[in-house]
Amino acid sequence: MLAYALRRLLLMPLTLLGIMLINFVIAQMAPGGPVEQMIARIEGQAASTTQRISGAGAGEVQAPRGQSGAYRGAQGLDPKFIAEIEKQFGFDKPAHERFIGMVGNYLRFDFGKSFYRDVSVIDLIIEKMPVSVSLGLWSTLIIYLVSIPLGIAKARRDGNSFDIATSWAVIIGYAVPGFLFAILLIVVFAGGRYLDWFPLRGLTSVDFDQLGAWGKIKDYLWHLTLPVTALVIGGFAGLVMLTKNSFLEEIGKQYVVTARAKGLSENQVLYRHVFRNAMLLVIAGFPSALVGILFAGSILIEIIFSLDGIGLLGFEAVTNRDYPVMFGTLYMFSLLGLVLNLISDLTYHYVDPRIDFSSRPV
Amino acid sequence: MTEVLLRVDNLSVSFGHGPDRVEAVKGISFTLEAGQTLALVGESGSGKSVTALSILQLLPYPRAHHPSGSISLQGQEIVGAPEPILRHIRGHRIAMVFQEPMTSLNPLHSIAQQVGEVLELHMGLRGTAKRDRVLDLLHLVGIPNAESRLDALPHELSGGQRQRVMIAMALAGEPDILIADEPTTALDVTIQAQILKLLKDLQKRLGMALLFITHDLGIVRKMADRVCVMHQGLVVEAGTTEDIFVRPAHPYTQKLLAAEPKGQPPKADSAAPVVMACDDLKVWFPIKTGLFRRTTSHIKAVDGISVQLTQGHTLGVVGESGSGKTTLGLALLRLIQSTGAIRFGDQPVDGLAPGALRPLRRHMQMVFQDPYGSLSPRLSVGQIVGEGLEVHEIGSKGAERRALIADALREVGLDPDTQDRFPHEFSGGQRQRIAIARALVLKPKLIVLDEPTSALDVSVQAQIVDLLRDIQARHRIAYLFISHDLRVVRALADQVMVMKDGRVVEHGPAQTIFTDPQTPYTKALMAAAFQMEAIEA
Amino acid sequence: MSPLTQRRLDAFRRNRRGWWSLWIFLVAFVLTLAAELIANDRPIVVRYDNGWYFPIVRDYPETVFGGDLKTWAEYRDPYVAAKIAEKGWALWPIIRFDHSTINFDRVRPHPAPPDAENWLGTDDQGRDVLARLIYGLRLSLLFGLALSLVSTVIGIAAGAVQGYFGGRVDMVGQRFLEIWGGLPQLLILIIVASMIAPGFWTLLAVLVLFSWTSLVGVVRAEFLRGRNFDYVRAAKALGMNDARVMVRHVLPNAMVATLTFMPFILNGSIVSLTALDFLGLGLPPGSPSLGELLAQGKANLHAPWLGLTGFIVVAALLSLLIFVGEAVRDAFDPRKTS
Amino acid sequence: QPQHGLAMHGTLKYPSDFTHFDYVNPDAPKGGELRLADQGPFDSLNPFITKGQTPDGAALPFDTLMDSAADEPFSEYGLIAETVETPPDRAWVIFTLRPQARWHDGQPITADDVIFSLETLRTKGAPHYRFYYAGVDKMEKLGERRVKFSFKPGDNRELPLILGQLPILPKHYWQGKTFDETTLVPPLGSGPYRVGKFEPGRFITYERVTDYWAKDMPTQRGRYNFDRIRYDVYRDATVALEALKAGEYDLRLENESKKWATGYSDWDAVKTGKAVLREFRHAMPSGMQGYAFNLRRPLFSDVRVREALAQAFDFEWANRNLFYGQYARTNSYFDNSELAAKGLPGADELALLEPLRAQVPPQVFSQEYQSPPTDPNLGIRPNLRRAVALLEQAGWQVVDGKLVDAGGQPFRFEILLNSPAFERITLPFARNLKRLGIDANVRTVDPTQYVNRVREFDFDMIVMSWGQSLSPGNEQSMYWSSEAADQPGSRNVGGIRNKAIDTLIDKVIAAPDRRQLVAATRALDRVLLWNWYVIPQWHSPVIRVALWDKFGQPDVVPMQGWQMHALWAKNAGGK
Ligand SMILES: Nc1ncnc2c1ncn2[C@@H]1O[C@H](COP(=O)(O)OP(=O)(O)OP(=O)(O)O)[C@@H](O)[C@H]1O
Ligand SMILES: Nc1ncnc2c1ncn2[C@@H]1O[C@H](COP(=O)(O)OP(=O)(O)OP(=O)(O)O)[C@@H](O)[C@H]1O
Ligand SMILES: [Mg+2]
Ligand SMILES: [Mg+2]
Repeated sequence: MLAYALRRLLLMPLTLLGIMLINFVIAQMAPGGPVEQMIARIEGQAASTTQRISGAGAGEVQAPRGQSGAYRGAQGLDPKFIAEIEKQFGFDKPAHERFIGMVGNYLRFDFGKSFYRDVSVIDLIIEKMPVSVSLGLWSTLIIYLVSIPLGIAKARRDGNSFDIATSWAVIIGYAVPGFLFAILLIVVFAGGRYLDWFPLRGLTSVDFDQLGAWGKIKDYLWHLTLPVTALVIGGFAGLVMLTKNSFLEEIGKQYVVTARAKGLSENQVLYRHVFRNAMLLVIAGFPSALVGILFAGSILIEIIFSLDGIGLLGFEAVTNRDYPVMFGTLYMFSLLGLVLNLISDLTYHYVDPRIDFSSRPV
Repeated sequence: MTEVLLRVDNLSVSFGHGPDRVEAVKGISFTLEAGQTLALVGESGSGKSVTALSILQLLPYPRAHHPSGSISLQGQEIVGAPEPILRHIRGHRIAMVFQEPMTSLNPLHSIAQQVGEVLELHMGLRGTAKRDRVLDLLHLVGIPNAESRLDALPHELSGGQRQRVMIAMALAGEPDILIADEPTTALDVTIQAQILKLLKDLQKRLGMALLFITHDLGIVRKMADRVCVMHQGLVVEAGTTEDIFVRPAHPYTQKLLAAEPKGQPPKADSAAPVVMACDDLKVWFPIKTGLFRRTTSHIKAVDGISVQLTQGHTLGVVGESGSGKTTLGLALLRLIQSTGAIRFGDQPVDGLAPGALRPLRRHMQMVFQDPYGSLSPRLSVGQIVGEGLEVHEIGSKGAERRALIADALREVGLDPDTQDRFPHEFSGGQRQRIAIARALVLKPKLIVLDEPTSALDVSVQAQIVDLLRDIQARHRIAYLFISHDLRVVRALADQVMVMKDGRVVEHGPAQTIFTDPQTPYTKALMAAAFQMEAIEA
Repeated sequence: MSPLTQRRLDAFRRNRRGWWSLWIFLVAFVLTLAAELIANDRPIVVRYDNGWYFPIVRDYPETVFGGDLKTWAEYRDPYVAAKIAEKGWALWPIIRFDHSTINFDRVRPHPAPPDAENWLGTDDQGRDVLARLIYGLRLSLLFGLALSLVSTVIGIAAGAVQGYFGGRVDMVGQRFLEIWGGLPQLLILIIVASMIAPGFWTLLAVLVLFSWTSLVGVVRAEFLRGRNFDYVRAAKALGMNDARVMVRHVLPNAMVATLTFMPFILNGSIVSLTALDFLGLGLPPGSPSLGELLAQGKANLHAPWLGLTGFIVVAALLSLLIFVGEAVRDAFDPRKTS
Repeated sequence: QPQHGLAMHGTLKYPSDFTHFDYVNPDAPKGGELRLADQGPFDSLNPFITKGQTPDGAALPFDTLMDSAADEPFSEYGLIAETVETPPDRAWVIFTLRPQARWHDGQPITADDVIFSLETLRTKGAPHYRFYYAGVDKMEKLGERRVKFSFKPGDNRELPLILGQLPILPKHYWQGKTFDETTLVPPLGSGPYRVGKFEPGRFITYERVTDYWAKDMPTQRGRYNFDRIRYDVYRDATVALEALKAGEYDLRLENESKKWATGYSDWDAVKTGKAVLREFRHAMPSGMQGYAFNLRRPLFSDVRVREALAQAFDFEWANRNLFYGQYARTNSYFDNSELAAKGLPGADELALLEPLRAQVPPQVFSQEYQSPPTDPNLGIRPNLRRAVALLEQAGWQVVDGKLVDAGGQPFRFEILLNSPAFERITLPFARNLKRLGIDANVRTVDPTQYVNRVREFDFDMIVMSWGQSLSPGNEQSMYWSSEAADQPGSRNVGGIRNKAIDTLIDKVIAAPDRRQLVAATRALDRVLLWNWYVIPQWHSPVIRVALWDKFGQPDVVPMQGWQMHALWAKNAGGK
């Protein structure tokens, strides 16, 4: 296993390079690069990227593009200026040179600065980290802590009314469109109309700094309640059903009878004996679930609760063609993904030592 | 004698409902007293295991159900008893050794964990006390180097070793009643004797009652106070051991007592061509330790063995449990990685790519020691047996193949109508016969038979031995026959190889080995095997 | 039918919920396939001036019915309707709207709540929600079924091969997958959308590119484990080739994840269309799809019939599929078939 | 002769000794807080450069040389500048700064600062400053508080006024700092507010400068009354609305009719009178929003075809059924203002139009333009008949339900949208077009692609909107001139190339006085309209405001619209 793990580690840079290269090439083909974006911005034509999702600017009377009295000066850009922007973004160099430069910088963990603001990509990511980690961690934790016992309980009671009722519950939870649910939560629990229990937005209160340690924790959890609820609601179904079915698969096996013959209670049988045998799939799904929630799963929730996380950052970077940010987040998350992948593969082996990754010559 | 511990009264067990209903046990009754040994013998598939499982209420309810009957443990009704009561009984009051040790252990828990769990649960032991007791128990059941194997997972153990872990596990809770379902089938005679002695000791010391399910009438005779003979779900005869053996009343009992693997292996034919041979074959399993699972040493399961199998002949492989017999068989058929030259006919196969080997596989078959594990759980028996035909395109599709399958099942004594059932719906012996049928139906040139008759009662065993011999004669098949049952080996093998610790201790014509063993190990083996018979005789 | 299949079918049927779910699903699906007969803005038959006309299958210019426009008749137009009523009659489907029919007839701000004419109300363009639901279900189901089928098959195959063979195949395959997983979906969609106007098939193809990976991980894990089982060794000993071992022996015992996730994948396929609509990369505007309905629900919170309809349909669909999935599971569980 | 203000045309409304604008309450109490919502997150506090997103109100801490009056078309009165001097030909302008003008750090605002500001903004600021002030040839410091800007030759009468809008930056503050980088350190200003507490992406507060040097200046009197203005960032529109109703903030401008009609109906505070929904009329030109034909496409080269297509757009239906009747049809490029052409051309206009008679559609002289209306009882059918007639004249025929030209080519085009919000308006239009046999394919694309395609004029039809001010000028050339038609990214997206229009644009730009300006604009309007370059959509003659009833506001709403900064808190004293 050590050798295998080492080999995997050694392959990581190569994989990363592959990911970066493919993305780079595709980004080259994408219509409207950063220069065009910048021009559109200057001309006041750039549309907000999250507009379609957030519903902002849905008015039927379009603000004339380039507001702020800019119509007076709407005059088209002179080519010199465009060349200047190109140079500023490094687009005066040929693609391969840019790519090599980028790879070189990334090796030194230098991700550069955002095209559109003077913040280093690292700082941006660090800035958005608390939101993503908070959302990702708590929701993953809750989903797993609820789903697995629930799935096990369902497996035990396969087909009875408890099973059916909980199936309905998780399915409905899953089917509720996340954004609708989030808005419902806001209207009911944070709007002025019904119950004004929770804050509407943000991760902490404005006066967070002045709170004591306990107050800070309370404030933090208070802010997280709604977004995390909205995030997890749809997350149970898949995992619950997976757990249930995995357990059902195992429950009929001979060793379970042995365990029962030892005099173990049903729960002990399930948690001590079946658990390990049935958990492989759950573990297999974990890295992608985690990366998914950290990276992508929560754009809508982030917008609705005005939380700026990495999901949103990455999304905006792509739509704005803010390549340094896009590649920076991609790099970090690919790396994270690769490491998680390796960890989960190694976990397979620890969970079931019969599993190895070598080929079977016979 | 003393009070009645366990009373089984008019117990019936059925599986399923409606037309497909299987009545496995049809109203049997018996009692078991403290310190007593009751042997349950009978035909394979007669309902012995099902009866045993009923006592612990471990059948797959609600599919399995009891149309009638009661089981009471010192007056406490067990049938339909609530969970907590059952939980207290299981493992502590009544423990069980399952028939198929290969599949009955949790594949992902180390043996120390599995044995220790019972100690923790019922004896309240923890930490080192637990560990010490586990070691103790493993020593008692004769696991060599128990310390180093505490963390071994079941799949790293040989069949016999697993069975001994099962026994250790059952004994750990110091139960009032031990139900032992074929507890020694995978054990060589020396260990078997050791285990039986251990059971007797415990029985004496703790007043443990034994419900012994076995096919080995020798053991019954030696161990049991009373015997129940089962046939087709009914107890056809019950009585003291003495009575049953001396005055069998029921025809089935008579048939059972009379049955014995008979006949002689075919005469050795020195001109017969070699079907398969290997040279200096080695299989070493790495022992991995530490966080990174580095290989620190090896278990030399097969350590430089050369064999030759000739057409129409049988090589019997005997030897201590864990001596590498199974591994040898697997390695020979290239089902496990090995070093050393292997030839099939004239063709070297040790370097052959799996693809190139595939067509040859039709001619080399194997009956695995763990029949249950070797049957795909989601395929019906018909599919399992027919698969070889399909793969090698023997017989045309449909009816012809179905007929071939039915024939094969009939030959091994199974009802061809059961071919649409799944493996788990059979008894241990029946599954074993399915595995045999699967190999035989292909009419290969070579079959490795790994304990093919361990779960079979004597009458069926005899039938199978006859069958094997018959087919061998007809198709000139070579057998590598691995068994602990030396009588069966004697009946089949013309050459015998004795193994110990991965090496060949003695090798020669069967006659010589049986009558004139050379090495001390073989001598001891023979003595242990035939001693009981000798006393009896 | 072999007795085994019979047993499986019985087991399937014994799961009442699954059995009914399957029927409900099939009936609904078949009904939506005949959407044109149920919800349409043109009559099935028109009797006019002693002639028979079948607008549902053929276009007739308005002039045929005495109108003045030479383009195809718009039967809902009161003018045309009056002309037809003068000299004949028309037989209409139950719902007199199709997915794109705008209710021009009355003054009601759209989205309008359910009433006798629009049973589930109208959406924010004045189209009948029920009609759109029927058509949308058809489109979404076809899309979802196609997408999940294709991606499941590819995903299982890839996962199976990697898990079963291990070694270099796995090493290379996994790295490939990791790289593939890093593909910028959004950019690719944008690129595609900039080259062609995305339609049903384009989107299907593009989404397959990304969705096939979802099952690979779990299937691979199951195969990595499954290949160690004794029955696999036994199957190999029989001389089976690897493909057959995989399909017959490992796969059936490695279907837990697949069966569990199938309904979710199907549902996800349907929903992924929504996500694309949000981004303006989805189906052409006006296409009826469940996703579009959900998006409308979001944009029109004051019109709860939109979001509610979408939600109920999705929930029902998902429940049906999950229950069917459970029944399938039962059917292939040897312990449940007897 | 130095003046206290400057009007684009004509005379100033307010005399030199005016104390406040008419549309403010000069005695408005100071104090209280105004909380507002901002839709986008921000990451910079420097509103003068391209990079970064600034929060709403980022310009509050900065003063300009002059401030414009909202109740005049285009007049400015001195703010930092005490007086302004310009010759009749407006070839140069001299500003004299007020001696009391101070930066927030107490330093006086000097001529150096003014020169520095223009210099910096022109070189490092957002590019539009370059364009604005490209005409400034020379800057001279005439004294500590006097600067002169000389202009390049050319007829650009707006430039002095545009210079009046120049935000003034402190030279001493920026010395040694980089100007063209985003910053989260609030830059020094001189305006009524300074940046208070803020958290990027979440909220920002502006605190009133209590000793604001200009607080009693006539342009500032009665304005900027709140002690604190706070913007909270809500990224989701629905949530933002909920937040208003929850009382998280105070005031919201609504731009969606659907929301205006339905989104507030469940707001209890309105029923109890704690909050109010108000519509304020304004007299700003609506500008033109409409479906713009891409005239570069031969399909649309025939004016009859364009007119025919316009017939198929049923505004009345959309207004009734989609907009809750809240919009007015746009009938002019300058609708809702005196600049719009009405009736038949008057004498002033005729003077301009007569010479162009041959080059403009005859209806210009004979008919008042009216965007094709529909009758609710008859529906679109009469319009379609008219359209059919027009199309037939233009050589199109219906064959097999499809409209084809003489060569059998079907009439097919794509309407490109960048926001799903317009689908609900466009799809019914496309359906009506279908009844003409026209295959109009509606396509919504992502914003980037949209911008690119529009920049490259690669579309058939889009929804375009051109803003207008009460004082049209140079921008008209960018909007409609032949020159702009070829310039990628220009506002002449349709590609209008019309000599008559070019001529009229020149007349607009060069109009010496208001009357002539109005005449030229109206003439231009007529010609544009009768060429059917766009299918006019609608506009809103009101500003829709939903607010908690905590504020006092002046009775007068000026022509340029409702003024947020003229509000004051009712409880300003308390709290
Ligand atoms: N996968 C494995 N990993 C490690 N050790 C193994 C493995 N398989 C077998 N062994 C060890 O190799 C030795 C030989 O095993 P093998 O199964 O060949 O014994 P056997 O002769 O068949 O015994 P039995 O009669 O009990 O079946 C045993 O000590 C066993 O513990
Ligand atoms: N789950 C089941 N479903 C249907 N039939 C079953 C099931 N389990 C066992 N049987 C049947 O019940 C009968 C008795 O089985 P049992 O296992 O008790 O036999 P046994 O006496 O232990 O035989 P052996 O000596 O071969 O182990 C057999 O015919 C078997 O086919
Ligand atoms: Mg048995
Ligand atoms: Mg063995």
